[in-house]
Amino acid sequence: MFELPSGAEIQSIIATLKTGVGLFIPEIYLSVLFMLLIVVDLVVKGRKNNLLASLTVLGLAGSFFFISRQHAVKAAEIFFGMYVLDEFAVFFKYFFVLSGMLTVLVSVADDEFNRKVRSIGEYYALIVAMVVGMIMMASSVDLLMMFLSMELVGLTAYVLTGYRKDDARSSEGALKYLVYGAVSSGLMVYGFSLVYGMTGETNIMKIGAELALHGYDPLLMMLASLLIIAGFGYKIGAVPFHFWSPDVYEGAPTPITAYLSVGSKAAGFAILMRFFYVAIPHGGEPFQDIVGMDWVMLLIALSIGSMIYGNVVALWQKNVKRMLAYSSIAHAGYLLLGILVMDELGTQATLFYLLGYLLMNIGAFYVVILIANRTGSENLDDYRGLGRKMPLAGAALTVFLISLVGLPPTIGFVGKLMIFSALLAKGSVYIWLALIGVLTSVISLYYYMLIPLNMYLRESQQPDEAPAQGGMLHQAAIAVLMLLTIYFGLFFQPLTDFAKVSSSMLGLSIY
Amino acid sequence: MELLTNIGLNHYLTISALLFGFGLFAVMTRRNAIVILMGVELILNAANINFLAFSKYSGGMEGVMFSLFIIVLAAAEAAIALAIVINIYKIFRSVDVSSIDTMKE
Amino acid sequence: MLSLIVFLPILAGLVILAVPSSQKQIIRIVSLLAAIAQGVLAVLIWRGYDASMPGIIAAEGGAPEGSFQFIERLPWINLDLGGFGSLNIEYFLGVDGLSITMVILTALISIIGVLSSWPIQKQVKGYFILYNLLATAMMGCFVALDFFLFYVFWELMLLPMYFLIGIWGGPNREYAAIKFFLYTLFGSVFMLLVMIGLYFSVIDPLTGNHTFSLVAMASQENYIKDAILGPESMMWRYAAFIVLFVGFAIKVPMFPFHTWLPDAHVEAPTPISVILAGVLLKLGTYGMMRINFPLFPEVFQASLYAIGVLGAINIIYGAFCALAQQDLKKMVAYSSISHMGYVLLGLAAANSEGMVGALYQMFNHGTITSMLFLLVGVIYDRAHTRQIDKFGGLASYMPVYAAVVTIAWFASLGLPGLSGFISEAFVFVGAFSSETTRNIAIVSVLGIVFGAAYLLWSLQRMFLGKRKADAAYDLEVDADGHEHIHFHDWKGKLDLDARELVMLVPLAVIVIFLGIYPMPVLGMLTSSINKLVEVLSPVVMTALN
Amino acid sequence: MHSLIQLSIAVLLLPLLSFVILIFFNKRLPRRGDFVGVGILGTTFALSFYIFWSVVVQAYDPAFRVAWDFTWIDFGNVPGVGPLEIRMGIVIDNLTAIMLAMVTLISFLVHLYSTGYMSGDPRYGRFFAFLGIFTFSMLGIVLADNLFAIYIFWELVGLSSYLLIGFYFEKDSAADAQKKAFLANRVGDIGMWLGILILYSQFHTFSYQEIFANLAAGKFGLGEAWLTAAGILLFMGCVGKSAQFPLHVWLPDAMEGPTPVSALIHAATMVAAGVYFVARIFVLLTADALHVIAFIGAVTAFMAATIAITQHDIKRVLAYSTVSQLGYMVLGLGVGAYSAALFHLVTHAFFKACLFLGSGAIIHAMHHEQDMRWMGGLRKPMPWTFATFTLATLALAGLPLTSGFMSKDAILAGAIGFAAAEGGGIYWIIPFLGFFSAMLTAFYMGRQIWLVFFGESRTHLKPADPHHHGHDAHGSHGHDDHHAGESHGVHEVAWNMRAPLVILAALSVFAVYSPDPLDGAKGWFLKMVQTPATVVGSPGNTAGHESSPLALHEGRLLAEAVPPAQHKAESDAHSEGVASEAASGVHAEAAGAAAHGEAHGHEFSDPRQAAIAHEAHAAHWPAIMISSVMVVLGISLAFVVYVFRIIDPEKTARSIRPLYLYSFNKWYWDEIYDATFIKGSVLISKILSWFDANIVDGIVNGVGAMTRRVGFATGGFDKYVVDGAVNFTAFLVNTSGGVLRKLQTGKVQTYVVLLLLAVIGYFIYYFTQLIY
Repeated sequence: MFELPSGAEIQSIIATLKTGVGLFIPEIYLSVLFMLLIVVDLVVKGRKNNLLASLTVLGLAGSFFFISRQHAVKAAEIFFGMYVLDEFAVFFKYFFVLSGMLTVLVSVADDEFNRKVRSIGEYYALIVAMVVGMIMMASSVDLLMMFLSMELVGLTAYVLTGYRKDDARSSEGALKYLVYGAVSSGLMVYGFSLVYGMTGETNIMKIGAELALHGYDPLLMMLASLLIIAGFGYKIGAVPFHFWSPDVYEGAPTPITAYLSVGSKAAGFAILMRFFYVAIPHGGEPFQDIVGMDWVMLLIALSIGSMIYGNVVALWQKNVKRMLAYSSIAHAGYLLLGILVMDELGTQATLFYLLGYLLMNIGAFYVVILIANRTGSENLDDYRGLGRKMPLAGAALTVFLISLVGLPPTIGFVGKLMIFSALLAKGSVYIWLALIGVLTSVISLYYYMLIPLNMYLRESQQPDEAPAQGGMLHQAAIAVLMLLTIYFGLFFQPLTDFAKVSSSMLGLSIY
Repeated sequence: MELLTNIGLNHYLTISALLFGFGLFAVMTRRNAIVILMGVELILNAANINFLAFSKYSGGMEGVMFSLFIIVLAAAEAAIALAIVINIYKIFRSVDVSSIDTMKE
Repeated sequence: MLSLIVFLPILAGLVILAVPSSQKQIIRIVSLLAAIAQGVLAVLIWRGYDASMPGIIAAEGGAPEGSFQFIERLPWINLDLGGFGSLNIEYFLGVDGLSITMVILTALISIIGVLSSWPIQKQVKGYFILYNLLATAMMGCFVALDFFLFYVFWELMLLPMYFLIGIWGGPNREYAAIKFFLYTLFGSVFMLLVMIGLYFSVIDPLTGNHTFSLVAMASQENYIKDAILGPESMMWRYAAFIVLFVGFAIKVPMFPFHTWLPDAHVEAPTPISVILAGVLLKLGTYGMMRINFPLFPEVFQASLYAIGVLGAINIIYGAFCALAQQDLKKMVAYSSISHMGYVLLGLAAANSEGMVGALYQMFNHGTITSMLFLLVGVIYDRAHTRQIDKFGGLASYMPVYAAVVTIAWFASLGLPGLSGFISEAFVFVGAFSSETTRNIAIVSVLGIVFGAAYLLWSLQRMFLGKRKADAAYDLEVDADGHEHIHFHDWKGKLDLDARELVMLVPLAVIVIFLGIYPMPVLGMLTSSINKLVEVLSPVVMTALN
Repeated sequence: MHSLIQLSIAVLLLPLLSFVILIFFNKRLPRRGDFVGVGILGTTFALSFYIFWSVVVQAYDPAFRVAWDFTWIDFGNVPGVGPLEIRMGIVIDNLTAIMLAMVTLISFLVHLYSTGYMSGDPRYGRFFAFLGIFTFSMLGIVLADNLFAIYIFWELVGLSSYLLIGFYFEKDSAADAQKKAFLANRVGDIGMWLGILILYSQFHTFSYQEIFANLAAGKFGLGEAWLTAAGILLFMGCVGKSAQFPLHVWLPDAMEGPTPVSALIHAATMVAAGVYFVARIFVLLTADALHVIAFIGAVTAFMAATIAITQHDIKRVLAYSTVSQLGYMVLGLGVGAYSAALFHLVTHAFFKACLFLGSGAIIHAMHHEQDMRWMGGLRKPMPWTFATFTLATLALAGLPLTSGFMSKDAILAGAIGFAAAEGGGIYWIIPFLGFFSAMLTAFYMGRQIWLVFFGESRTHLKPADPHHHGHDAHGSHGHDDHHAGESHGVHEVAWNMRAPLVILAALSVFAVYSPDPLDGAKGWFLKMVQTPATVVGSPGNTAGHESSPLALHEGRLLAEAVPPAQHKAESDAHSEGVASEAASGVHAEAAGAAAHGEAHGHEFSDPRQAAIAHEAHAAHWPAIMISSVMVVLGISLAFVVYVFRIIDPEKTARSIRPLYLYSFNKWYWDEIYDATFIKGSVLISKILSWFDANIVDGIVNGVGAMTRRVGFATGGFDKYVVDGAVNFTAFLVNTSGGVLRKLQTGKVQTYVVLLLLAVIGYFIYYFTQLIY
């Protein structure tokens, strides 16, 4: 039924692949790193934890070189429109590699984790694998590629969540994550199939063109969008697709929690933005053509739900990890605000907010781990009097939380500032969203401040022993994170410019 | 009669929709983790049928590719899923998902 | 110059960071030196200040130079926002009559605050770091002419305040601290939105870009007609005005947003109460005069009566609540509410007399209330209670203390010859001269009586008469029939000791001197106030539209 | 700057210097530095007397006026007003000069007297310091040339009075009294302040001259009613300071202060400041305002007199008589007898000071016994005191040959004239009350003289009363030491207390003021201090047609009444006055009126004033007759009761018990005020602070602020995140969170179901949207 391709065709295919590989180097490099780690894990005997960790960090750092090379390349499709290389993608490559490195650092910091886990080898390998997957999520422009990369991230995430085999909560979290993830990706892929049916294309740019050309049945389109959103929404952990996140965040090893709350969330946003900016046609201004409005309304609903639900429920949490899980739901809501304005400023704001969120959230988890190392618990009440015992950690955590609230002079404030600017730049249309945003951030102040309150304002029950910090490395790490959080809160121009450059993606149908 | 004799796209879609529904039903109602995973497989296969049908009627090969990859991924997912389920069984001595709710609220 | 005066405390904070926490004395001294240096700078600025330059809005041609002084203006952030021009945030400091008054006050109170922090023993290092952070933030708010910068300093104040109340405060400090934090944050988050809205509505005439510069925002011709806060969209301008007003009113604090104040004061340690009452409350009214009113003059004109009424409520309500208090510090806190009501009333008058009165009242309330809280602290240190009826007859045993208290109390009730009187007098003069607020002024005058009532009553209960049966101190009569008292577990001097005198006497001198000859302060601010009144006057508005 | 101004500045500042020196250094100085106070005050008096001499005696010009002022506050160029300055300054005219001399003299004498009376008091030095600051403030009132300045010094005398009343602050009664005094004055001051505000809001100036000029030019924009209101409100200041009804209650309590203070502040000078102030603003008082003032004065005079007749405390009797006499002065001003009122102010100052110092001497001698019931028979041991006291009493009662006679008579004449000019009716109440009070005055003074000086000593009759009215232990240490070694018998006081009595008594003789004991008008005082013409006019000259019949009416009256001799003096006095007014450019129309000056006395452009003036002249002799009769009646009644005992006071008291109690309990004013205003405001404050602590502050359990705090401390604060209105939202937020979190069941299948529900839900929503 299909005849074999001629030699010329094969030649052209090979040529395309060659060029594609040339633009695919970071991913390849990271995949090599992945295998290398497994090999090292196999050959090296004995306690190799630090070796692997440092290898991973260095390897990831090495990838920066290749990624930076890609700035020069002008945006292009590769692998027959499966994959794309543009500033947007590059931005997220940096982002994910960075988050991966930080996660490794955090993992090294987590004493209990290192004590309990016997074979650490695959752990770092999986982290790298997840980095690759997320990078591919950010740069795939074909439904198939999107599905594959998301599954790659998902599967590694399930494993990492359940990595503490001995720990019930870890396994339970893994199971919930798996079931929930499988179902949502099932829904998503079903949605994909509908889109494919409507357009006969899987490349999102072609899809966009097709839809723009022939139009479509809005009802069916909405159904597809909903199903797809279910898949993306579960990655970004936005209401009502968030239910897995509190349990998973609480159950998973803390480094993985940090990683999921930043990495896979960001990946979800990347793919969400790319899909809806590119695949679904609409005129730039909201409420002008019906398509834009449909899914903007959808995103508005998600965003409001996330902001309110996340902050309100977080008020009740006594477990810090769980509290941060809910807060991450709320932050998903703020990020959605940046997306739904659907313009350059909004994208820029979202990307910047993601960067800030990376710093402050990983930082927060970092300190939480250091404290857990000392107290062996993540319960709010065990934080009493810690401010005295761990001055640096306490100060750093306070800064991160202030930044999460969005108070100056921190990067979190600038993030919120830009998000709200994006909203208000649209005139009075979105003011009410901005109002909800600021109000919920006032609510968030209360539960975030519970932590410093316990650390500083309350005395610990157990007798006060000498201030014993974690290792020098971690001291330095959190100090750097803290300073960066403040520095970029005051001099955020480089980051915002970077975000601006990165806000251009291939085949964009808006702005 | 004519409806039965020449099979059209809608038939496929109906089938897949039914499969999808069964899958969801299984996921929502069954207690056993394994059965839930089977439900997930049903959902994925519903998608597969869609892809294949659309591909058949629109003439592109993408649908076929897609369904192939879905099958592969389903297998991978199942592998990991079973590993986790086994681990769960080790700890909880049960694979009844409704009883696994130590973390809530 | 201004940068120096703003960031000196933070530098001191960094130095302290390096000092081992065991070296308490060094830490204290470093902070004191920083505060004094700040004071010296303030005096230099004061000497170098040219009272003839009005400020408030830019000079002819839109340049702040020639209107503001000691200007420091550097580009800080300059973002390209694609379709929305570029986001220009400047590091923009400068003073005019409004600022310089508050700058001097802040410098003064900071020194007093450090001195009164001397006895603090708990976590001295952390305390002074936070204290210096707070000092910087306060000073920054008063000299910032860029809204973004102002907002940064404004929010920067919250955290140190939260910890200073929450860690070094009284038994119920947690509640008071979080209450303060939430209240003020609630007020200021909306300010953020207004700030952004203003940004998109205002064009800097010089650069043609959007700007956060308050100077540019203060002149209505810089507004884009159809922008969200442009002259066209009245609804949003009203909303923005109200939002800003509430934000600042919470700091003032204005009824009904005042309830955080008594708790905060009662819980806060003495120096923090001094800072809080002496400077922070002024930020509310300063913000109104600097931002809220000039940016939305027509809304201001429309809401004069409401503001006046709120001021009157503050005056009377605060006085009545003070009358009923048993806790001396709480009484003083309510008296602050009452006195800040005069400021609001003066602002509502919207004429020079009223506004000069208001600004001068801000200054005087700063000095006088600081005295009051210091004095409350003095007795609390000794007796460990502030219950008014746990004393009595103190005047016989602590004559010097009684004398200073008398000065402070009478200054607070507006006795002529003391600075408080002049400001209150001109507030009334202004309020009565304006048709709008005349009847409000007539009602508010009652505040004079009730103010006298609660102050004199407390004075009598604590200092006059004889020792109460359940007093917080023991009475003993020595051989030759002289009576002495001593407080339980109080080792220090019974009457005011040197440190306390060093804090109180200068304040008293200032209060008396400015009560007799106010020009040193008034001279600086009249031209600015006249300008402000001119900017706010309806005439200008009609001329614009 | 005029040399007199320089002198007056010195006069003003010297007492302040005395205050500063004494307050800081009295402990380090020998004799606690009393000589400083006395010395400085002596100098001050010398200077003021020089001013008095060169103004009143040498210049001898009713219109004498020198002024000087400086910029106090510069507002710059105020939008809508133009350049605006607040100026402070000094004005010296005859009235000022006289007041200066009077105040400094009495103050000096009181200083001198106090060296004896207060000697040995633990706070001896501070006492002189306080006297110093009081004198300073009082002189400030006298010298001020604008309303703002007078308000400042007004409050400052209030302060010094506060300090001195509470000099023995260990006594709760003293502490209460000082608070009461200050607050009562504050109430009055509110009115005064509002009055000032009304005027300022129109003219943007505080200066008398400018305000008057603007008023005369008819620049007052608010209309007649506001002007009257301004007058009455300004008068409220006087009501407070001069203890007029209804704010008179503080003055009797003020007697808690040391007696010299009562003499200086609460009899001679400060309380008179109110009258002085009304005189200062006399010209802007409208007819209606004057009516109010007249009635207030009359009522005060009468009420206080009725109270005075039943009091036992020697000082309280004098206090109420002071109130009553102040009522006379206010009445005088109200009826337009301007100069008469001020005349009475001065004479009263001297003889009342004399009376108080005398009573002080008695109390001193009686070891702080103040109750007249336990005195008696003191004329033998204390001849000097007796003599001076009696003389002053006669002056107060208003017997001929005394100063009091002349001044009081002038006022009463004015009252009659007023009633006549106003067309009688209810206005006759005023002179009636005046005369009746004159009789009562004579009666209670007679009673006092008798109880104190005549008969036998009743010291032994005194029941042993542990908490009797007098100093507490603390205050009286010094005195006990002071008396140590002397016999506890009553004895005449030392020279330094006797001399003031003598001087003051001497100043209560008619000759000081006027050659003719029956007519003050012949004296220098009434020539130098003359009723200024009003600047606000009255219905009379606004509606021109009324004036002609009125003028006719005047003419007739004059023809029969005014003796020709008088015409000359008054007309030229008047012409000078008018010239001066023209010169000072205050009211041109007055000058115009003067140009066609008629044959008779002080001419007013304002018909109402003119009519009253003429009626008053007419009423001169009748007034003398009636008042003398009344006085004699009063004194004889006193004798009938207390000397010849024809009527037994106790029995009468019992027979008219209600009336007696009503008077004895001071018409129950204290009780009424306590029940209404004080209790009321305390109640309101309680309610409001409850409201604040519970409603506004959002904790709705009826506990007070303290228990609330405890409640938080124990209950933890999580439940009360924020309060007030915010509390409610916090509650909402929290509960919603509590509900929402229930969704997180922990069962993964629930999550899936919820997920699908959400998807389907939104889809249905969208579907419906699409259909409609």
